[in-house]
Amino acid sequence: MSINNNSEFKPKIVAFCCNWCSYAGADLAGSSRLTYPADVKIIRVPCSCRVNPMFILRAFEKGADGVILCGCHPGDCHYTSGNFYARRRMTLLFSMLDYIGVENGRTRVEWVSAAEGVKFSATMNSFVEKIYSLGKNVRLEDLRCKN
Amino acid sequence: MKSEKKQAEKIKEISGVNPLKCMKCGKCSATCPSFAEMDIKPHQFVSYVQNEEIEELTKSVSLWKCLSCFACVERCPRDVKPGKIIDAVRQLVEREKDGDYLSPNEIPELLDPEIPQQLLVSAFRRYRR
Amino acid sequence: MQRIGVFVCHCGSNIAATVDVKKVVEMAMCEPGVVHAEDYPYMCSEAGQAKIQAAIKEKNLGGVVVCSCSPRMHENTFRKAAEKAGLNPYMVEIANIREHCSWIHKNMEEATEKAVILMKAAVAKVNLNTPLQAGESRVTKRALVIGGGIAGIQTALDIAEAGYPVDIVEKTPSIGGRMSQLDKTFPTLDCSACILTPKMVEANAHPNINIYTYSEVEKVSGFVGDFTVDIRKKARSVDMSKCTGCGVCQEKCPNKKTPNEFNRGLNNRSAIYTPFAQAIPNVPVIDREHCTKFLTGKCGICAKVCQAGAVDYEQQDEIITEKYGAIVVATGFNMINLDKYDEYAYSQSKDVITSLELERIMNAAGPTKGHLERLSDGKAPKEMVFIQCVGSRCADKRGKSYCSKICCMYTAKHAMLIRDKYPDVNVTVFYIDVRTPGKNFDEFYRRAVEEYGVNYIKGQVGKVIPQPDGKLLVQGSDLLSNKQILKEADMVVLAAAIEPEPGVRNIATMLTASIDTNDFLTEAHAKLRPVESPTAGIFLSGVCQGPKDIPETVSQAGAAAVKAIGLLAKDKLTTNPCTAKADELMCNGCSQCANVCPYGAISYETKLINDHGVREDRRVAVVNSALCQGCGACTVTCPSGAMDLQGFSNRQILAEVDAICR
Amino acid sequence: MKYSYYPGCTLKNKAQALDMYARASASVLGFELEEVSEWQCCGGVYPLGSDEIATKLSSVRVLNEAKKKDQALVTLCSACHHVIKRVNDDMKNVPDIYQKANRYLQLEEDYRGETNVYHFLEVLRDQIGFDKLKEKVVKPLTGKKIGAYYGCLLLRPSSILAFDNPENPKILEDFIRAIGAEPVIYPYRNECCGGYISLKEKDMSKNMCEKITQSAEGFGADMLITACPLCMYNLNKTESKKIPVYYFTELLAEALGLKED
Repeated sequence: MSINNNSEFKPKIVAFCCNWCSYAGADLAGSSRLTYPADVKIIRVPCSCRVNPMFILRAFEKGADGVILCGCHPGDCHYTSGNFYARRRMTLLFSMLDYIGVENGRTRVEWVSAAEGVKFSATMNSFVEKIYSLGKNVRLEDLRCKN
Repeated sequence: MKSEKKQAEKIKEISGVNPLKCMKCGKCSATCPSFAEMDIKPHQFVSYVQNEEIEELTKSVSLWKCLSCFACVERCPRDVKPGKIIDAVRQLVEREKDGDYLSPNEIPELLDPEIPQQLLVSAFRRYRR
Repeated sequence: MQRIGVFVCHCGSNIAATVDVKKVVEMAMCEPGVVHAEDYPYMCSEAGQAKIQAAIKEKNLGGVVVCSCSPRMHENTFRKAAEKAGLNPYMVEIANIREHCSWIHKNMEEATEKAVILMKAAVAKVNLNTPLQAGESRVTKRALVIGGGIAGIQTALDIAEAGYPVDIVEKTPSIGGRMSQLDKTFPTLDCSACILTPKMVEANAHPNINIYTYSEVEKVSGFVGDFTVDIRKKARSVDMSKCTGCGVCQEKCPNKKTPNEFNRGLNNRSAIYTPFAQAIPNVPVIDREHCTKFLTGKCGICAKVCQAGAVDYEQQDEIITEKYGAIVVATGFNMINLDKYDEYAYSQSKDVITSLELERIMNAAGPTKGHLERLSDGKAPKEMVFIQCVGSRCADKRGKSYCSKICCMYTAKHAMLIRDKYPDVNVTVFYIDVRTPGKNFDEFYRRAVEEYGVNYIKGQVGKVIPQPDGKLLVQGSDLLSNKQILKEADMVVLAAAIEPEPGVRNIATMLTASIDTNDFLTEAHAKLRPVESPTAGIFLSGVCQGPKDIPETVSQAGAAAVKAIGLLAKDKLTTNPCTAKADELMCNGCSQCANVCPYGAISYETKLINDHGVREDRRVAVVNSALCQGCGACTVTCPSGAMDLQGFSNRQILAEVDAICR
Repeated sequence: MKYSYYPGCTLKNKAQALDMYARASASVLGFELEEVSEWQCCGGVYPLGSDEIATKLSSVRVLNEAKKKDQALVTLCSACHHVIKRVNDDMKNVPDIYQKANRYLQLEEDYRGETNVYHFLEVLRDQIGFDKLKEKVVKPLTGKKIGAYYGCLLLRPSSILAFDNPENPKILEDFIRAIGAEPVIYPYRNECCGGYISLKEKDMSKNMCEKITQSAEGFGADMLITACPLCMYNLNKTESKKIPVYYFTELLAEALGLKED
């Protein structure tokens, strides 16, 4: 039963991408036909600094198995410094999540520029692979949300 | 070869110097009052450690010519502190067996009536483990 | 709940080949709020847009989701279409099922499933969309240029030529800046005054340019398109409308003991003075700190000798308040103070000088009338040593971390000029690296070596040792021969690092323009927006942004002008409606949002708040939507959750998260 | 005002003049130097290695003695000053060193660099004031042209010693003016005399001191003053030397009228 379940494991992965670099990088991955698993769903935000830790907690609560945040490379932020804020906030959040049992591998911050379609796809592939190896996340999931 | 790598690491650790900070301007050698007496010059010490060529450094007479006057430390624009590297290599040598540069037996003939105690104390600290 | 329409695009076969569009339509109809769903081969075509518009009208749609290509491609197209049909354009959301789905997945079932989820997320978001109105703000068609050096002059001229009025504010008594202090310019060796003076005259004569010299910016308020600036016109003590510039007052002034700033203090000037002969305006100022009349009340000679009756001891500072649409910062640079570099004996020997002092010595109008001589004894030097990188490229606390960029070239220039004019003088240059990127620059440096015989030695100098006989002993490294050399010199010239004019920090604060750790103004984007400050409406010209030579400064000055003109050419500015907004009831006025805002868009007001019947004055955050660029940094920082971003609100993003994880 | 005072080995022996005149001058200037009990030699050179702990302990003991009395610690010999000030900085700012040193020493309360370390000259400048000193001068050394010899130990590294501008110091020059003489500024005043090298490489330090004394004489100095017994020894070894070298405390005592001759 459990083996069977595992083979059918389809992770839910949320990717927050900043509008100016990473979302465009994802577009480039698309127009370059660079594949990555369909488990990844992208949410567009204006800047990585728009991502409230609350969004990530909510994703895990609703059953996400991994959350990745992509922004412009340090120094390249469209808003000059947003990704620095994001980096600091996520460092804190991820260590807190790790502490309560959501392994570090389930969360990630990556810098992907608008020109890095290859990197976007490679990043997503490696992230999804990691999530598969970690299996289903049950730590924060709110069972009442299950339907 | 491998031990030279280890020695280089040890030198960096003892001295607290990161040779990668050097921009190779030569100000240390330009400022060194013992330059003429040295076979390997202060700026070269930085490069030797960076290239992990420690064997030659340990044989260098420069170790015993450096005054630790900190002129190179003070004036280095990159905060590399070459004098500390020379001192670290000196310590590396002295910590080995027979590494001392001064033996108590040679003291009597070096003495003169005016010598301040400070000189003997300092020399012992510098030249011997 | 909105009445939502979902439109699924085939994009020919780009989407339809991997995504079952019919299935997406079918699933859309099951979503709460969706009252209409259809698919079409090319949604972006005229016919496709017509379908959306028709549905909006017929089904009275309140929200639209288009499942198609990336919003970076056609979001605007669909927004405009919706607007034409009477729907607020910000009620349209795009589900990117091409770049993020059909193009990267091969399995139809998998791709369709993902497309459905993306559609659901977009529907969930649009359900919470609110109509947004792009704001408008007016543009005052006048520009302010702070700084009257070559950067400021060029920017002002370019803006004025485009037909807009420009004011230049210069803190010294004349425009001209550092360039006016230079003798010759590289790489062509033309005289600096010969090429600068015509520009100064042109700026002065231009009907669209108004120059405030001996003036400083005192206060700045407002925002892009609508700045209000107070300018302090310091009392000149000379009536500009009466003065004829005859110069008699300066000649007769008995107090000639003030260090001459223009000549870097190498000689003295009178208390009433114009900084240099070609000064613009050619009207002297009285330096009240050094004037006998102002210090003791006795004297008054300048007023007596002035035939025009222009000298006015009673003149007061004047504050001018003016409105501007755009502000260009062109505050320039200074040389660093060499107090911490006394190993080069700068403060101990008069014959150790900086390069800028050498410029003045070489200049015919300088303290030595252009004769190269030692300042200690007036003798002609035979050996000159140049030391590069004094205070540049330093990791320690004494100097600057950056390369000052201009020193390699001006040193080659100095060396060449000296060897040309005084062939019996030997010139030695101690260098770490010679950096000459620039058109004809390396050729220029090579000429100094190959044709003029300048001796370049790779290695830094450790100490300059003054000798009792007045000579200087230069103790330096020659790294290529691995020697320590002692060179006797008559003069030593230090290529001191340059740093932003110290007043720039104050100006940046007034403008809420960001500066870096070296006090250079920060660009909006290092590569793509190099002449704009992140603060809208503020532009950067010249060395205030980073070290530059004259050609680069002039190009950047022109670029800054174009950006300013682009702004001034608009009658109104439409503002991005996706801006932050504070909930006054929740805000506790803690200022954390203002601290993270890169644009200075958040301020605080004390407002009468009606909190569920309790009426009280509270300090609350107010976002200036003309300045806010919508990054959202403040929304996450806000501890009380009062700050939200319109168009990307917390609830909208959470709805997307929920839809994806469902 | 009472200070803890660390004389160091040489001042008890070859450099008694430096010590004696300092104590006498201090009492006239209104402060007292209270010798730390049972002090040990500082070692003469600061152990640079980051892993050197034991060689720093004698300095920590002295510093801790001053701390227990709640006094600042005054030193006179340049070498002692250099070593103790730097060790104090380590005890304040280098965790590895202060942790290990405290573990060795097992003091009642950990020592964490609380003591302020002053050179005698710093006391004159910052606590007494050269203006005040000038007022107390009864026999000004008018007409004497004096070259200050700093050497290396007092000034460098400036980031830690924070004694004066390392390339253009003026504390000794101000001192010279305060006792009524005229300072002579010459470029070698902050160059090394050779230090301990004179034990084995006598020619090296001779050459260096030759440059120093010649430069000072060239710029018109009648005499040199120093704060360091080793500098004094080395400067006196030069062959061509005509210029006399004094401890600065000797001239201070003379100006204050404490020297009988």
